Order: sequence, then C-alpha cells, then structure tokens
Amino acid sequence: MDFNDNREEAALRARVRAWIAENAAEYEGLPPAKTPEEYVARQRGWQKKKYGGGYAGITWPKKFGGQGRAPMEAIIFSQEESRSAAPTGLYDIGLGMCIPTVFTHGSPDVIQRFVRRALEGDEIWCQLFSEPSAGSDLAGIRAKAVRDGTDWIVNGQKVWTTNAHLCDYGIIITRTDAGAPKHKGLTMFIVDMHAEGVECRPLKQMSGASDFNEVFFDDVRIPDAWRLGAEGEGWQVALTTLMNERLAVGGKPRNSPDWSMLMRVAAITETARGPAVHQADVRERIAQAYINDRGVALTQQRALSALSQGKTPGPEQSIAKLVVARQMQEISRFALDLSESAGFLTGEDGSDLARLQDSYFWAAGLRIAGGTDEILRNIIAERVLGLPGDLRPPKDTPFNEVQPL
Amino acid sequence: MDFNDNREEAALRARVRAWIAENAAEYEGLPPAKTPEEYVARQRGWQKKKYGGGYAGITWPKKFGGQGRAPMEAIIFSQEESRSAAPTGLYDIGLGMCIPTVFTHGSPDVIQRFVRRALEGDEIWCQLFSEPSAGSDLAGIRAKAVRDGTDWIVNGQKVWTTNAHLCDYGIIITRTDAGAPKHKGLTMFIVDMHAEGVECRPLKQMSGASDFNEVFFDDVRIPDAWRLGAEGEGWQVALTTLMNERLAVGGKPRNSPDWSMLMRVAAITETARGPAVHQADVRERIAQAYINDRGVALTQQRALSALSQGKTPGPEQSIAKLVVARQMQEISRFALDLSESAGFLTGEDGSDLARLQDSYFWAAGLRIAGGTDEILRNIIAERVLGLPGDLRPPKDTPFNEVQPL
Amino acid sequence: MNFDFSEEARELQAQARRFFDAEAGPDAARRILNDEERAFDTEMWSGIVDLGLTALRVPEVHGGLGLGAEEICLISEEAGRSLAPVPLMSTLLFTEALLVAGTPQQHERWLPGIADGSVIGCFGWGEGRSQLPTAMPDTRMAKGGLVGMKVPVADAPIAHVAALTVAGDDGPRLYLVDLAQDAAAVERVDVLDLVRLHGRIALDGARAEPMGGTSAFSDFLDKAAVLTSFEAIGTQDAAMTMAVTYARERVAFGQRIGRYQAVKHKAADMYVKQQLAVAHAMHGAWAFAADAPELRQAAAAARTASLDALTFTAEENVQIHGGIGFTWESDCQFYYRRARALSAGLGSRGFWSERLVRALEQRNAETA
Amino acid sequence: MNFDFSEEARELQAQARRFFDAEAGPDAARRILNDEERAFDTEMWSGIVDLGLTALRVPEVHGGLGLGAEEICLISEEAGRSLAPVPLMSTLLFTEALLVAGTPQQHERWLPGIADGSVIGCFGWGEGRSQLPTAMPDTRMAKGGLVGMKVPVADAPIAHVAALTVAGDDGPRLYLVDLAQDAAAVERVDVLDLVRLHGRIALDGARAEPMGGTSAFSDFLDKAAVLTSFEAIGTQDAAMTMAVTYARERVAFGQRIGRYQAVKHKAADMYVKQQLAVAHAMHGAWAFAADAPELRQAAAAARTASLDALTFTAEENVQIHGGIGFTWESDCQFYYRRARALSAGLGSRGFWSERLVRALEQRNAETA
Repeated sequence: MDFNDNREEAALRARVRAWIAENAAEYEGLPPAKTPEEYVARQRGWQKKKYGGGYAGITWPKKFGGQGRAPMEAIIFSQEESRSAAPTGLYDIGLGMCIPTVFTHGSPDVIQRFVRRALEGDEIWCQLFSEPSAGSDLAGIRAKAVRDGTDWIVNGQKVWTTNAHLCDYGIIITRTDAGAPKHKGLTMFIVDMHAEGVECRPLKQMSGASDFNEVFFDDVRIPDAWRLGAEGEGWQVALTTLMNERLAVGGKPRNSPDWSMLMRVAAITETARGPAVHQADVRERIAQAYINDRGVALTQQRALSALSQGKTPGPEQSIAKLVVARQMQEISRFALDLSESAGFLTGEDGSDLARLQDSYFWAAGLRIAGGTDEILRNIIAERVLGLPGDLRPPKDTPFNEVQPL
Repeated sequence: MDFNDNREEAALRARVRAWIAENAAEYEGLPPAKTPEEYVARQRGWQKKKYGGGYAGITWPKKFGGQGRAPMEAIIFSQEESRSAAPTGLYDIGLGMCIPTVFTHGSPDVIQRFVRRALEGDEIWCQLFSEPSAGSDLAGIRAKAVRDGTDWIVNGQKVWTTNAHLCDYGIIITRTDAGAPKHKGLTMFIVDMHAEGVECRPLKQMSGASDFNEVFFDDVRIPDAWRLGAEGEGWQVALTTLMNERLAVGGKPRNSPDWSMLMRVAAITETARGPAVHQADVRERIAQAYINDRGVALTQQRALSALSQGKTPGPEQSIAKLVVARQMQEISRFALDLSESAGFLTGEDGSDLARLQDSYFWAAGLRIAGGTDEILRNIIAERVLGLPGDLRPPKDTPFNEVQPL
Repeated sequence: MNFDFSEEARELQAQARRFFDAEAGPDAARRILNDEERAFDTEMWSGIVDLGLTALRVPEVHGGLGLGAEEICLISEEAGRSLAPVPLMSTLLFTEALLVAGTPQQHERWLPGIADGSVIGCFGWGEGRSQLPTAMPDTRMAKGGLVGMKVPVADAPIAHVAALTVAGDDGPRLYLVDLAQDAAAVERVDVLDLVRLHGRIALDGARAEPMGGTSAFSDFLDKAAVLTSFEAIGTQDAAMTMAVTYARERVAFGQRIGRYQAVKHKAADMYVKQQLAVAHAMHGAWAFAADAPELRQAAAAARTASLDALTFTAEENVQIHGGIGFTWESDCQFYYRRARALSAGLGSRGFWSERLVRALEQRNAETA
Repeated sequence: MNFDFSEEARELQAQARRFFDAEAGPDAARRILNDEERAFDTEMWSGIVDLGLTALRVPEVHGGLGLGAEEICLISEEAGRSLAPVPLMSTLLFTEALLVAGTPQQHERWLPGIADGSVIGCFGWGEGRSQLPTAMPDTRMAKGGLVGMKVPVADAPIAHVAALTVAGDDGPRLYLVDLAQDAAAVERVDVLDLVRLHGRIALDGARAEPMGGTSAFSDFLDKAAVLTSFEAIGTQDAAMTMAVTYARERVAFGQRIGRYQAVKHKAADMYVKQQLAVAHAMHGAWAFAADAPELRQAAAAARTASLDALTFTAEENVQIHGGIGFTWESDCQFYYRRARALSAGLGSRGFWSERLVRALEQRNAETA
C-alpha cells in the first residue's frame, strides 16, 4: 500500500504541474466573471490552451483527436488542474458525456463535424434528457420527434439542463414511436441550440438560485443525419451517456461543509452545558461526518488505485453520492440548529453560516439529482448485491396504452 | 381534558379495587410457580374467581356468558388487576382472540360446548396460525385439512404458538383447497390439543429461552362440526381473530428498559469525558426514550379516552408496537455499550444489565412478532394515509400453481 | 378520564380551519413571497380578528372571550397548518407573556387592543449570535432604559409592542417595550423563511417595563413551547398531506410511487413521528390548562417531538416530490423554510431535549 | 499510488479463506454452542498453525515469517468472517502487544511458541465494571506482584500467557503475565457470545513483567483497533451475505422478499456501511504498516465505522429473516452475539468515536 505516486505518476504530475503553473497564471486572483460572455471566454481560452498543450481528451482515442492515454493520466491532470486557478466546468458535460456518445453512435460525417470542434472548445454542449414526467424513470420521455422527409420535427420540454443558455449543441432524447413499448420508441439526436423554436428559461430552485434551465422545443427541425444510433434505439444510446455520468459524478461538492467546519462552528458556540465542541452529541456528529466524508474520499482512492493498476474500479464508487448528499443535509441542519436563531438570519454571504444555509438547500437537491437516494439504493442492492428488481408492470405494453397502476 | 376518572369510573374503580384486594390477597408474595401444573392451577384459580365475581368476559354479550358491559369497565378492571399480585396471562389468547372467533363463527352447538367452559377457566386455548412459510404472508398456509366423511384429517406444522403444551383446544387455520386462489382455499377449525397426532415441542429462541411452541399435526382428526365459518372462508374468519389481536397487542412489555433505567445506568457509568449521565449524547438518548415510551403511553391514553367516551379509537394505536420494539432494541444496545465490557458478562439475573441483555434479544423478536416493522409501516401507510398497496402478483392464481416472482 | 379536547374547542378549531382553508395556505404564502415588501396580509388579519382569534385568551373584563389553553392550542395548530402570513402566533405569544407575567396596569393597557385586533404583539429573545433562550442576554437596563439588540424577532416590523428578554439577576426576564418610540428602532431583516416577516429591534435606552422575574419567564417559555408545538404539528400535517397526496398521484416506472415501500415507509414514519408529537403536545395542553407541575417536561417533550416530526417531514416531502420539489415553483419550500423558522423561533431541538432531561432529573429528585 | 493490498497479501487471504470455508463457519460455531464445555476446536487450531497464520508476524529470527501489517489485517478479516472457534484473534493481539512493547527477552521467550502454535496468548483490559480501555485500571503492582482482576478476557481459559492492563503513573500500561502460576487463577465466565470462550483472571500477587509504558499501550490499542476492525468487517460481510442470500430466496406475498424496497434498501445500507468501514480499515492498515502519524485517527475511524456496520447488519439480518431468524436454530444469533463480543472486546463505538474526535483535534492543533 502506498498513497504516494509511483515513479511514472510522479514524473507526469511534475510535468503537468509545471505546464499548468505556466498556462494558468493569468487566471490567478481574477474576480468572478461579470458577464456570461466573459465567463465563456475564460473557459474557452483555457480549453484551447489544453488542446494546444495536448491535455484535452487525454483518454480519448487518437482518431477522434484525443491523446489515447491511460485514465490515470487524466486523473492526475484533473487533480492538478483543480488545485490551480484554471477556469473549468463549462465543458464537463459536453466532453464528459455528450461527445463520447457522439463518437460512439454518430455517423462518420457527424463525428467529423462535431468532435474536434468540441474538444478545441469552439462549441459548447449540453445534455437534454430529464423531463417533468421523466425523472427517476428516465424512459418515460414525452418530447416527441416526428419524421418529415429527411428531417425530424421536435416538440416538448426538457428540464434540469445545465448551462443550456450558453450552449451551441445538445444531445436530446425523444419519443419517435408512442405505439412501441416504453423503452423501444425512443431516438437520440443532436440538436442545434440556436435553431428556431428552441427556448431556454432559467429554472429557479427553491433556494432562489438558478443553476439549471428548462428548455422548450417548438417545431424544432433536426436533420436525420444528426440522429445518434438507430431509430428506436435511443434508450441504448442514453445508457452510454449515463454510464459516463456515473463515472463523472464526483464526491462532495467543493466547499460543502465537512467535519472540520462543524468543529469550527462548535468551537464558537455555547450550549446549556458549555461549549458545543465539548458536548458528546456534537462530537458524535463530528465523528460521523469524518467517517462519511473521509470514507467517501478513501473509497474514491480505492477506485483511483484500481485505475492506476489498469483494473476497472469495483462497485464501491456507487455509495459516494448517497452518503455525501445525506451527510450534507444532516450536518448543515445540525450546525444551523447549534447556531440557534443566528443560523436563521441570512444575508452574510461567505460566512460559515451562509455556507451551511446554502448547503442545507443544495443537499435537498443533491439527494435527488443524478439518481435519488432511493434509486441509488435500488442500484446498489440489485447490481452489487444481486437482489431481484422491484415488481413492475409488463414492459411490453405500448407506451400510449400504459395504464399507471 | 382530564386524566382522572370521571365519577362513574372512579366508583367502578373503587369497587374493582376492593374486590381484587380481597380475592388476590392469597397470591401476594408467592414465589414463582415451580411446575407447569402449579402455574396452571394458580391461573385457573384466579380465572374462576373472576368468573364468580362477574369480572370474566366483561364486554362479551350476555348470551355467551359475558357481562355485556362497556370496554372502559374491562380496561379499568385490567388496570387494577395488573397492579395486583393476581396471576394472569394464560387465558389472554384464548379469551382475547380464540373464543371471540368461536362465538362469531361457530355453530350454536359449538358455542354451547366451548364458550362458557373457556370463560370459567376450565379449558385453555391457543391460536394455531403461523407456519414456517406463512409469517408476514399469513395466507401462505400449507397445513392441509382433507375431508374424510364427517371428519377432516389435518397434517402440517404450526409455529410460534404460545403455551400450546398447556392448552386443551386451539383454533387452527388450514388449507382445504390447494387448487383455489391463495386466500380462497382456507378453512378454520377448532382442534383438540390432546387428540392423537398432535405434538407440541418447545421452540427455542435465539436468547436460549423457550416462550413458544412448534406444533406438529400428523393425521389429526377434527369433526366437521368444529369448523368455524364455511369451507374456504378461513381467511375471513382469521381476520376476525387478528382484529382482536391488534386490540390486544399492548405497548411496552412490562419491565422492559425505559428512559429512567437508562438514566440510572448512566448515573453509575464513567465515560472518557466524565459521568455518562452528564454527556449530551446520553441525555439525547434519554430524551428520545422518554419521547417514545411516554409518547406511546399517552397515545394509548388517547385511545382509552375515545373508548371511555363511547367512540372507536382512531388509527393512532397502530404506531405502538413499531415504536416500542425499535426503541427497546436501541436503548438496550446503547446502555450495554455504555457499560462496556461489563455489559457483555452474563449470569447476574435480575440486575439492570441482565434486563438490558434480555431486552436486546427480546426486542429483535418483538420487531417481528405480530407484524414486522415493515408490515406495520405498510399498514399505517395504506390504511391510515391511504397510499396504494405494493404491486403484487395476480391474486387469482390457484395456490398450487403460484410461481414465486 | 378524558384525554382529548372538548367538543367546543374542536368546533372552534374547525371554524378557524375553514377560514384558513379558504383564505390562507401555500397560495397566500406565495403572494407574500412574490412581494418584495413582504407586507403582511391585512385583509386576512381582519378576518382573523373578526373570528375572535386574538380575543380568545383575553379575559372578558378586557374585552376578550376568556377561554383556556385548549382553544389556543388548537388555533395554533391551524395557524401552523395554514402558513398564514399574519402575526397571529406572535400576538398569541405576547398575550401569554402578558397573562403569565404582566401587571394589572399592563393588562389594562394592552389586552383590549389585542382583543379588538388593533394591537400586534411580538416576542424576542435572540441577539444575532448562537445563544439559547435561557442564556443571559446582553440586553440590559442602562441609560435609564433598555440597551441592546434583539434579532431575529418574528413580526417585529409590524408589531406595536414587544416582550423581550433582558438580563436579570439570575437569568433572563421579560420586559415590555412599546415599539412606538425612537429608542426602539425596528428594521426588517432577511431570514430563511421568506413568508413570515422578521425584524431587528435596536434598543438605545428604550423605555421598558419589567414583566415578572426569571421564573415567570421560564413558565412563559414552557407555555410558548406548547403553543409552538401545536403550530409545528399543524405545519407538519400540511407537509405530510402534500407528500402523501403527491405519492398517490405521481407515476414512475408504470406505478404510483406511493406503492414503493421506500416512499410508503417514509410516509409512515412521518405519521409515527406526528402521532408521538401530538400525544406530547396534548399532554402539554393539559398541563398548561391544569397548571400541572408536569408542564416543564410535557412542554419540552412536545417541542422536541414536534420539531423532529416537522424537520423530517419537511425534508422528506422534498425527497418524495423529486426534482419538482426542489424548484421555486413547488410549495415544498414553504415547509422546508418554515421548519427552520419554527426551530429558530424558540430554541432548537437540542435545547429542548436537554431541558426535558433536566426536568426529568428534577422530578426524579423530587420523588426520591 | 496504490491504495490496495498487495497481490501476495490477497493470495494469503484467499488461502486462509479456503481453509476457513472448509473448516469453520456457522456449523463449526454450532458445535461449540452445543458443547457445555465450550472447548475450542484443537483440530482447527492445528490447521491454522500449519497454515502459518500464528507465525505470520513473528520475525524470522524467532521462527516466524516476519510479514507486515497487511497480511495480518486480511487474516483478521477471515477470522471474523469464519467465526472460527479458536484463539486466533487473541493470539494475534498478544503478538502485536509483544511486538509493540515487549523486551528482547520477552520476544525470545514467547515468539517461537506463538510461531509454532504451542503458545496461545490473550489480552485483557476489562475489570467487570463499566470502564474504558484507557481508564486507570484497579489492577496494580502490590505484594511484589500483580493484584486485581481481569474480566472478561477472551480465550483466557485456554491461554498460556496474557498481556494485561495495569495502573501506571499516567494511565494504563501493559504487563505480561505467565498464566502457569497459582497467583493468576483463570476461570471461565459466561458472556453473551456463546462460541468464543471468555475467562476471569484473578491476580493475587502474580509474577508479571512490564511491557512498555502508557504510550506504548496506546499505540498497541490503535493497532489492535485496526485488526479488530478487519475482524468486524469479516463478520459483517458474512452476516450481510446471509441476509442477502435469504432475501433472494424467501418468498412472501408471491414474490421474493428481496424485491421489496424495505428489504432491498436495508441490504443496500448494510453495503454502504460496510464500504465506509472497509475504506477506513484499509487506511488503518496503511497507517499501521507505514507507522504513519495518522494511525490514531485512522484506527479510531475504522473501529467506529466497522462497529456501526456490524451492529446494523447483525440486527437487520435477524429482521430480514423474520421469525426464523429469531430462533436458536438460525445462524443469525452467531452474528447478533458476536457483534456484542466485538464491541465489548476493545471499547464500544462511543469510546472510539470520542477518541477519533480527540485525534482530529490533535491534528488540527498541530497543523495550526
């Protein structure tokens, strides 16, 4: 066992670190971008540098413009990148989920048209899957695509689309045959987000912030050449995308409260029995938080180790979001409770209390996003432990004849 | 609101108390019975006194030998009885569950033959429902009864039968038509526990104690006249019995650990941060225990009040066992943990630690007996909150063709 | 025995409920949410006053109905259920402070206005830092008046008069402060609850009159705990109903999600926690009405159990709703936020569970 | 980086597992259960010694294999999984005490016998009252020897030698006691675990040799925590496998009970708790092997998390089995009882979670 890099890893890390230090220097100490344009420009600038330096698409096949290298190299790059001031995030969904779907299921022309431009940062992508009535049950898609000559006409609504308003293209899953069984009548397309009939609206969360969009499609035209996979095979295509999502879903959101923050808040808080940090119940929560936070981080180390050894990580990874989201809600509420009525006052941005308040709201969403607590437990029990699936209504009923039970 | 008796209740209570004081005096200070015979003799003696005094079958209709009085009177009697040294328990299942089933579903002859003798204490009854493969899913009964002239021949096995070895008669549910759907092929009978082919074996629990029996039936003959309800109607008959069980299932087992016991143990226990009773986590558990224990007791007061007002208690009652069993396991484990390795040593009967150890085992069974935690939650959600039932396989498949999914 | 509310009290509750069902609820809350000023609903307030809800506890001699604790507990439950964006709970708490600790002169001065709805009261103990309701406040008598700061105080921006905790010799005690004076400056503050108005009261030598000592304050705190427990139960019941209704209708994977045990058992747990809270709150109502020595422990248990039920239900209501529950447009946020308000309003569950154990120890010591 | 065990260690684990799968498990445990004497399985013990499991950590110079912490952690996991009714864990813990704190003479005297299986060791700290492993023991030097009482001590009735905690100047320290002396009388005691033998050691002026001071004891405690965490994880995994297997087969209401989310999610929670425990235990193994300063916190986290996982799994394994799980004939009881044994063996979760927080505070202070 060894937590340190091996020789090759260390050499790579040194190289990467030097490159990042040189290239990301210009972003240090910058204030947050003031406009969406400035935000996009920074992100695009950095993506282009990565492309130029040979650090874009590190694990992608060379024929798609990638570097064809091992996952560990991508991980080391991203670890170092996240320690720097480099502006990242805008390309994560496009390059992490959309484009791999494009190069797995798209025609050679489509690959030629889209992949390299995305990798170079020229075009930004989003993923258009969730709908108001297709959340956990993603195959319940209702957005319709109807064939019209060599085009398709799309109508419907998508939700929870990250950065839709900044994107150039998206991958969209639609129902093309309502008479087929639920999972059989779906088809995936590339859609031009600037096309006529596409409207993005910010989706306001209960916290008041808007981190996502709703996207409405009103007679939007898509050429059949932009279809990904065969007609009616959209569900299989979506599974490719989602597999990449599972790998991408990380652990704890950066800056979310952890055991040390609870310890800090408890140190300055009085209870009826003296300082909070001396109280056994508070200490118990700190211990629990450490076990959860650090346990998830160590579990991720196990997965990285497997990657580093050229193995496929085991199913351990699947526990991360389940543990993290719940923990975030518990610890935020507990710390806010400790702070009594002070934890109820808002408006002091940047304070520990403000972070706890944000987390208390954010955690409620994190318990739902990317697989609810309940769906994740099902996945763990069924895929890892081999328990049978929930009893479900027959799968072969035509979608438009399904009677909810 | 008033926790005290109203005038009539107070008068009744005074009368009852005086009667019990006089009649139960002989049991005061008695050591536990040394033999089953002695145990039965004491219980029978007390039941006969109650019968003589007009305190047996208080709420039963007069035509069955009861007193035809209000539930509140039975409650007041049983409250006073439980405060006395009177030996009770052996007749609870027979008079609480079996005989009400007999007088609801038995023929006049059968009622004539059995009801009064049971009430007088001459014959002791048990309930033979559960089987190894019919627990939560009680309708999964496999014990078979086959018609033979005016008799039925019973074969099969029952489990979790309380006091079977001391009983004279039982009510038994059997499958009489395996070709009918699961709930339709059942029939209920009275069975003579002394008949040839009936064998009772003590069923040892994981604690090592044996509080129940297994009962094996090997070609046991039952006259058709002892059938309760129509052939194939056994499930409806069983529901009568179970309805009575729900009313009978009380709260916390007597002497099980509560908040005050935890407080007592914590007062003599040191932790790394001083006396346990000063520790916030221990105090939190004490508070939780009080909320659960007292909350259940107060909930039962609500039900009693409803009875006392002549109303039917609401569904509040259904929470009692769910809360109590869980709480017992938690508090026992927590207190044993607090006692560190001393809580692991056994053999000191009667000590707080020994009671906690017993409870830790008993609670694991209580979470299962009379409806598991999971079944109770289903019942609350479906019957109280009106949520739909679990999706189940079709109910009309013949029992012997059911393929488990 | 009769461990239930009287028919009369239940009838009054039903009346209030009909009113709130028609006038209040999430839609009324959303109107306030969408109003930058968070102005309270004066029309609804008139209706409440007309119903006599502010007059309930006021003795008849002061123009009220002179009713007991039972009625006011059930009205608190309805106020909680309805999310009513009016200063009803604040005024009820202020009224109880007056009844527990006020002088005859104070009664004479303020109770008639409460009864006729012209006076809005409030109660404040927090001072903007992490602090317990029974901790010694910084606010004290100096410069011939009160000096200090109280924040957050529910409904302070619209209240005429406040009961505030002030440093006494051996703990906090209550002072009555007429807010119509320059030395008691009130401004609105932002809090997690976006419907109920909160304010900061800056006291700079404000004229104030004592209302009882520390032990009277403690009695008031227990009675306030009983009332806010009923309020919390009402809010919890509304959130539970919202969750259950959605679980009965929403379909995923071809079946209503209420069929899934994960959802169903969550709902059952909401109910179990609710029923425990109700039992303790009723015990509290009885102890309040009977002036029983159990009040301290009953109030603490009621408050702890009701906060547990409300917190769990508010959080899992969002979870049962899934993505939609996490949006601004969903009503889930009202309960999620109100759960924080109720916790912050009178000390969190940790404070009350500790108070409960102290009360149990006290009783143990007395009976030993 | 390589946060995983070496191939060699995994191979050794697989070997041990094959042996235990064939020889130990619930059936072997039941043989002991049904034996009034609770005699340990000497044949199994010979097999274990032949496999070299007692010799693993003994330096080559003393006739052992001189292997590191990784191997012994994985062997502990298998010992836990198998419920093996042999004094393997006790002997491993005694060996670590010797390695951490023993003198060269003590090594010379005892290690060869451990390696060849002729010496069974044990470790005792409890004294029959509620007490923490780090509390000052009553057992002390007097009458020219040790005076006091140690109970319960796992495997004491069959052990030749013991490492016991004794009052030092600033806390407990270890003494080595040869049990072949009249002044150290051992008798069997009854405990909740009916498979693992436990005893009381009455010390009446027993000859004893010091093994290191209080800080050495503390180091030993951390290493023992790592080993028993792996043991707990092994036991937990066996109980989880039992629960999952049953849930895949048992049918109720026409479907396998594993289809019900209430059962399924319980199983998922077992797995989640296990994986957290495994991650921390591996961190502990690394810190143990690397003599890293993180050992204190890693060991405490591993122990806390593994007891959590084991307790939950042992309890819910019974629940998933329903009525049958509550019978004497079911294997559920072995895990339900062993969970108590593992908690009692080295301090409960409360002790270790407090120790964890102290370690975190210490690290915070150092890095500040």
